[in-house]
Amino acid sequence: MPLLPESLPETIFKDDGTRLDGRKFNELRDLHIEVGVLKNADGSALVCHGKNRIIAGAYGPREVHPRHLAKSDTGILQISYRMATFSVGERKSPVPGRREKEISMVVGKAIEPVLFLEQYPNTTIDVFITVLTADGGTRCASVTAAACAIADMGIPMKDLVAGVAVGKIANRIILDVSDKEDKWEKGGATDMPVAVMVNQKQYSLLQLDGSITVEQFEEMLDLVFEGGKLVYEKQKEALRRKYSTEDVGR
Amino acid sequence: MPLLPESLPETIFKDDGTRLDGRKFNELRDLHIEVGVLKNADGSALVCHGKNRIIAGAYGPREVHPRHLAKSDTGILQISYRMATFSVGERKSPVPGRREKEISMVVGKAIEPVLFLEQYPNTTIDVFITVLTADGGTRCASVTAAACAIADMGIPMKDLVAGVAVGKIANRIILDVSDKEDKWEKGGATDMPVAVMVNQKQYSLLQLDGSITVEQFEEMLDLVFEGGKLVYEKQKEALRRKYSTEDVGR
Amino acid sequence: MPLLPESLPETIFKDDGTRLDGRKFNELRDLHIEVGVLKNADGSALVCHGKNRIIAGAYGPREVHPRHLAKSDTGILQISYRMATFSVGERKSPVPGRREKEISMVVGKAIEPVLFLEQYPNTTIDVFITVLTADGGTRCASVTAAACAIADMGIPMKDLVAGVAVGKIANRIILDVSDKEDKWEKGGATDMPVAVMVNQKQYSLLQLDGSITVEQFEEMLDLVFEGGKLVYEKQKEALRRKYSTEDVGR
Amino acid sequence: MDLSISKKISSLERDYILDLLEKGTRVDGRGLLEYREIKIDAGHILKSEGSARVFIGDTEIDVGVKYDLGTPYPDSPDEGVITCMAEFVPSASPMFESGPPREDAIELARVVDRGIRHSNLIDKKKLCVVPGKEVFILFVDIYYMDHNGNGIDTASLAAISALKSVQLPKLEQKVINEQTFQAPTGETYPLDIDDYPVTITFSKIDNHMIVDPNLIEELIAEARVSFCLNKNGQITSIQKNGKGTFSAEELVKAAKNARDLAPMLQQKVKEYTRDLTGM
Amino acid sequence: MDLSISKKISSLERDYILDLLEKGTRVDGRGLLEYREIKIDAGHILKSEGSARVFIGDTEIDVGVKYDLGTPYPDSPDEGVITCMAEFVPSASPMFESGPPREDAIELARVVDRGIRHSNLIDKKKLCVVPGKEVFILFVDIYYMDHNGNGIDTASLAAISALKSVQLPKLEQKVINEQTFQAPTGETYPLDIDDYPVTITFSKIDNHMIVDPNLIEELIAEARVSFCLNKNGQITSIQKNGKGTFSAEELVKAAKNARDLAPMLQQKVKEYTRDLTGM
Amino acid sequence: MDLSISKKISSLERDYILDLLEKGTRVDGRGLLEYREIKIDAGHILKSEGSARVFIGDTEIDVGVKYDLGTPYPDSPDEGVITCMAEFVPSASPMFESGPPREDAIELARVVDRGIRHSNLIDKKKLCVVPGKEVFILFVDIYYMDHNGNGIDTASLAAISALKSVQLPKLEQKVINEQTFQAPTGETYPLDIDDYPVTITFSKIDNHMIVDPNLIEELIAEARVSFCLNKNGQITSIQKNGKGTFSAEELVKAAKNARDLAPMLQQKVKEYTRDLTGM
Repeated sequence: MPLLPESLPETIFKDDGTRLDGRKFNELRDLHIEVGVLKNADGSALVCHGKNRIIAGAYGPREVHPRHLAKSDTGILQISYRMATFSVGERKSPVPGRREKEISMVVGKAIEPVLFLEQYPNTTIDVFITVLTADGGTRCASVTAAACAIADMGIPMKDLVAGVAVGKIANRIILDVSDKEDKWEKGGATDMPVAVMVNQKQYSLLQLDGSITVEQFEEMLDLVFEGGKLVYEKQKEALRRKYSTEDVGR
Repeated sequence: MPLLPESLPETIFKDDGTRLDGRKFNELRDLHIEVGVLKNADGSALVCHGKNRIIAGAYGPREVHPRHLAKSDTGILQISYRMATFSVGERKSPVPGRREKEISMVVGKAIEPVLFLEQYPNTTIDVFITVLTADGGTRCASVTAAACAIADMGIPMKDLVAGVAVGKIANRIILDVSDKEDKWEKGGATDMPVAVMVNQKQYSLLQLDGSITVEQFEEMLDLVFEGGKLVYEKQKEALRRKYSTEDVGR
Repeated sequence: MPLLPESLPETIFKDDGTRLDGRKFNELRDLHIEVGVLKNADGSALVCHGKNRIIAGAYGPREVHPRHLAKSDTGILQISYRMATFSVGERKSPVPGRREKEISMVVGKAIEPVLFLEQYPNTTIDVFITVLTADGGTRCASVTAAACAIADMGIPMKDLVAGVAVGKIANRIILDVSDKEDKWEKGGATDMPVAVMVNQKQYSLLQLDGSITVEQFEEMLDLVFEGGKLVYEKQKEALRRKYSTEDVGR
Repeated sequence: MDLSISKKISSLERDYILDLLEKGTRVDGRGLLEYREIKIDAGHILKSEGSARVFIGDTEIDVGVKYDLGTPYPDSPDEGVITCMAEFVPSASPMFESGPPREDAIELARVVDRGIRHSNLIDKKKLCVVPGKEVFILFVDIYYMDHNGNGIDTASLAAISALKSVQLPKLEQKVINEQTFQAPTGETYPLDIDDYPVTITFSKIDNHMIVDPNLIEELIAEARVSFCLNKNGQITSIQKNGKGTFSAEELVKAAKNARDLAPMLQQKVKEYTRDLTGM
Repeated sequence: MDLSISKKISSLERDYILDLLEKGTRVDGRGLLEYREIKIDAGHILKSEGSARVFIGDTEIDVGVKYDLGTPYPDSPDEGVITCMAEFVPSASPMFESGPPREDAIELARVVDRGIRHSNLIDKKKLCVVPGKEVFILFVDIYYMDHNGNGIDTASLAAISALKSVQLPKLEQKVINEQTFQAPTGETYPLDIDDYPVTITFSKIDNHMIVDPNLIEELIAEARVSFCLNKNGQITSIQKNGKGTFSAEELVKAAKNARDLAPMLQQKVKEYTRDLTGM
Repeated sequence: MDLSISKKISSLERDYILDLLEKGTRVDGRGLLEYREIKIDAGHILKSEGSARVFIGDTEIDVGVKYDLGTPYPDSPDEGVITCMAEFVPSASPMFESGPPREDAIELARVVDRGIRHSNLIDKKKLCVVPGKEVFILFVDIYYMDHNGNGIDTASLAAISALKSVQLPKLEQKVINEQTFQAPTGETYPLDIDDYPVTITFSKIDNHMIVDPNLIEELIAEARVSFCLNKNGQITSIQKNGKGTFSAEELVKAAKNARDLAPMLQQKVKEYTRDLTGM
């Protein structure tokens, strides 16, 4: 006998225009970042973004396994995104799914542009992301976590990368859509996760599902860039807390 | 709730002795062959045999992947037979099944005797067969297609190989059994697919399921050889259309 | 519709204190061992212990496949424990299960201490165990079989290894628990399989499930060592029958 | 777009392409925002409920649609399900020596899937057989047959064309030997698609944004971004890929160009007929 | 017969075998159409419903038959199902270093399966438990224990012997704690097999056709062809394998020889008793 | 404990450790039977029904408990099922370059599973939803996050702590659109665990038996043996591992030491509160 699915709230905005969790349209959920959380990893980060709880551990540059993946002209970046079985409402199978492989790829593509991989031929940088609790926007939070874990390794980077999403729910454009907000339109919501290189003003990840006009697309790009800046500040802060230097990520 | 299986016709031969589709006992279904249908492949062929629609693409002789399969004293022939998910009545799983592996092997064994593989040590000839529509006799039609795709590569061959089947349905021996004829006896039909090297008068593939006497076996071998000649003529014609030369396949 | 599970006997000990199959608390089930039962293997053994029927075939020391498993400073021991599909009540899937992998590992750990693997760098000793009929205690019988198959290869060993179990059923401590005895308490039975190096007085395998006091643990270790001696005698006898020498296994 | 599988492209070849792009043209004489010839053939897969094969230049993709019967999701008891799968046929390219790229196939299927799913293209209630009990599951299976650049736009056209050609059987329940079957009545019905969402992909080479790359252009591109647009010119999905990045300005300009190009592609789907080869 | 797994066979060894074949004899003194000693033992697998182990010379194959309960196919609601699986046990040969050959195991299972399936050996209605609801699925699982040539003929004999020894439980429905079970009544019944289809395989070495090759003969053979024959001498299945080819004349002659040899093998199955080793 | 994945440990390092053990102490000043600092945090995984993370020294293990609904086993129609799974997260160690060790993960899960299963810790009748029809299946999933020695004892503490924190939803049947669902009433209930079985593992280095090895000690140990004890000091499971062996005397002594150490560990589980980091 199947379990009854959760019911949805009737409205998604309060009378005062704020969101269910009290945020304004341009506010992030609570975001806490900590680096150096794993003893063994060369770099690591814990990202608590809303109820998302994500740990990233980074190793390298080191020898590639299996060896035939190594490239003589450049280093490679390998991202493994995995959701813990207990990270979602219904237990996830421990077998890596299609979605996990896709997000691993997407996060890798988002991070790669800020690395100088060509300086590490025949090696790999491995980032292992474990989602302990998922609450909407794990791919963005994973980008944020992976970038911090790599920065925590101490290798040079062109920029940090900030993951953040913008959405259109009930015809309003809002920053950092939560799981509840996303589900509210029963698949009708528009969601646009991006990865922003804040200093370079470049997008290394961009996806969208929903339905918008070209003009709304412009508006959403503006808002999500502001969101990227907020995430970036938290990233810098976390690295600064550990290293007490000002110019991290430049 | 399962779907109701198709019902079968009451008789399998018409009053005038011809078959359901109007053929005489020694006639092939419509057979159309075209070579050079893929831009990227080194050789390719489309075989439309009855409703079967099969594309074969051939590459090589080229480096072997994975390398440990390479042999220092000879080239190898690797056949991959795959059925598209939409090639059969009920959707086929995209995962390669036991039957696909078996037919890959069988087709390889049928083609190998006409190649001079020992002249290409450390290399492979790869033939990828994709069944887009299946209508009975795909293993024979695949032999026909693979032989043409390899011939289209322009490498020397001892002979062409023609795939064709003979059967015994309702106690009559008939050439090139169609899917409908095969199903008519509910698994009681006798089917004998072969691959014929017409000029060498040799069989490189021979299978049989059913029930026949040794004498009937002799009779079926005679009829199927005539069928092989008909297929061979179509193969030569297709290669001639592309190359306008007479002596293909010798 | 599921099959009705077998029902269990009401008592597990007879009025005279003996067990269902007539054994005393310190007796083994019938144990028959034969070595050299496979023509191709370098060493082999058949162990019929109770209704267990187990064949082990050993090869080596030989080249390692795949090569990356080879170690330049020592040989390796690879055990494969597999249950035939028809070895148990309900047909076992032919796909190797988690339990088969675990027992492979356990048997390997039980045997390794008696080998001089460091004398065979870059090589492997492979032991393939096939359970044809399983009747409780297959891991112990497999240790017995694997040790005999290796001894049959003729390589030096520090000691033989004897597999045997002791249990606590209905609060009595008994040797060599049978499948029926084990099931009698519906998972409440205590079972302790061990592997004994009889001459060295060492345990290379020890597991326990159930519930015992530290004092009972001492008592069980005593009894199971006596059982190990009985198994050891049968092993020596089997090897002697083939080789007619006295000092096998020392 | 995994460059690890790319043929080595000489820097000469690369420079030549860049030179031409600077001048606003391409190796085959096309403009930067110009497609190669597009051919659509439908209904050629006889055992499928719908099918199409689409050529854009030398690229060929075949799509077949099959159904299965299944149980609806509890929260949409009268709606069927549509699912996309993609296979890169190993004969499609000499680069697939060590096996076709799994990641690319997964991505291709997802981009096409999103295009179909988020355009509200299909009334999923048309896929209901018995409300709450039995619905059609439609499998849109994409076979990349000849790999010569721009698989995404080609697959997107092929999928929508195949869906347009779909004829589903009408079913009725029959009881035979105490067993209940779904029996086809012999009649069929189409999906009544009235939108033709298409995907336009922009490839970035240096600072040039082009559409419909041929294979070499695709291999040297740093990044690409795909927009799926419906008949109203609305964006229903976006997917960025590749190691390069885009600025906001580049993205907005690409979106506008996509809006301009979409009607041409949509027209191709509207007007196709079954006449390509007669085979 | 995948020669890639073969041990290197010296040309000396090969020439010696060919020399003998020219003279009409073989390394172990047998004639070209003569089998090695055949031993059949049945019922030795105590947890199976039927079992046999067959030795032909040094080759050993064990077969066990198990059942499961399942739903019948809609078009044969009162018939059970039989299915064959083969495993090459890795201890069976030093050639299996890098794993036993999957392809050969699949082929072995299929050849045996065909022999059983097309001979109408078993009345599948005997496998029906509740018409339209529940039938026995019989698993005939073949374990190649010692690999010394002619696995196909050995497996075929072992499968038919195991099926002959099968005792299926009579079942009745019982309701316990509101749950319905199939409960064994304690009685059993056999499959009443009244045919013993056997497989005779011919191996072609140079231009010689021999039966029952030992391992070295098997490894140097260019091709082989297996005929399965029933008690009336009718051919119920044929399977050709190997890189070599056959002429029509060779095939017809082999078929006739198979018809001559079948009664001897069938007699072995008819007369086996359980007495091989007492183990 | 697969030494193949071990970092090369210099003989200097090894000798130093042995020297200290001879003197009755260890690299970090502990006694041979002394644990590192133990910290327990519970309830941190918000989407699980129960969770805990446990640090022993630098070793970290997270456990989450989830449920699914399933059919009970026929022979225990009113009892639910508990099952353990372990993953070694690849970021947990630089030794996991070529993938975390599958065998070790399987063994870890089994040792913890045995500890839970055989201690009669949980009244499985508490996991029944509808007798004979529907029961809770509890998944105790162990994630080895930071790999610094003594995973077994840590995992065992984490599993029992997570189970202690479990709150299961009360369910009632609801019919919506003719479909029956299990609907949470909003209320929850705990498992009422009244035993805290813990695992104490002894590692043998040379002839010394120590508890709670750090990573290097673990890597040079020849063998280990784990005892799981319940609140009455009874042994409920034993597991020996490693290439080394034990004498009967060593085993009995270890068992006695385990009985002495168990109350300290059990106390840790009894007294934990949620206050570790506030995150």
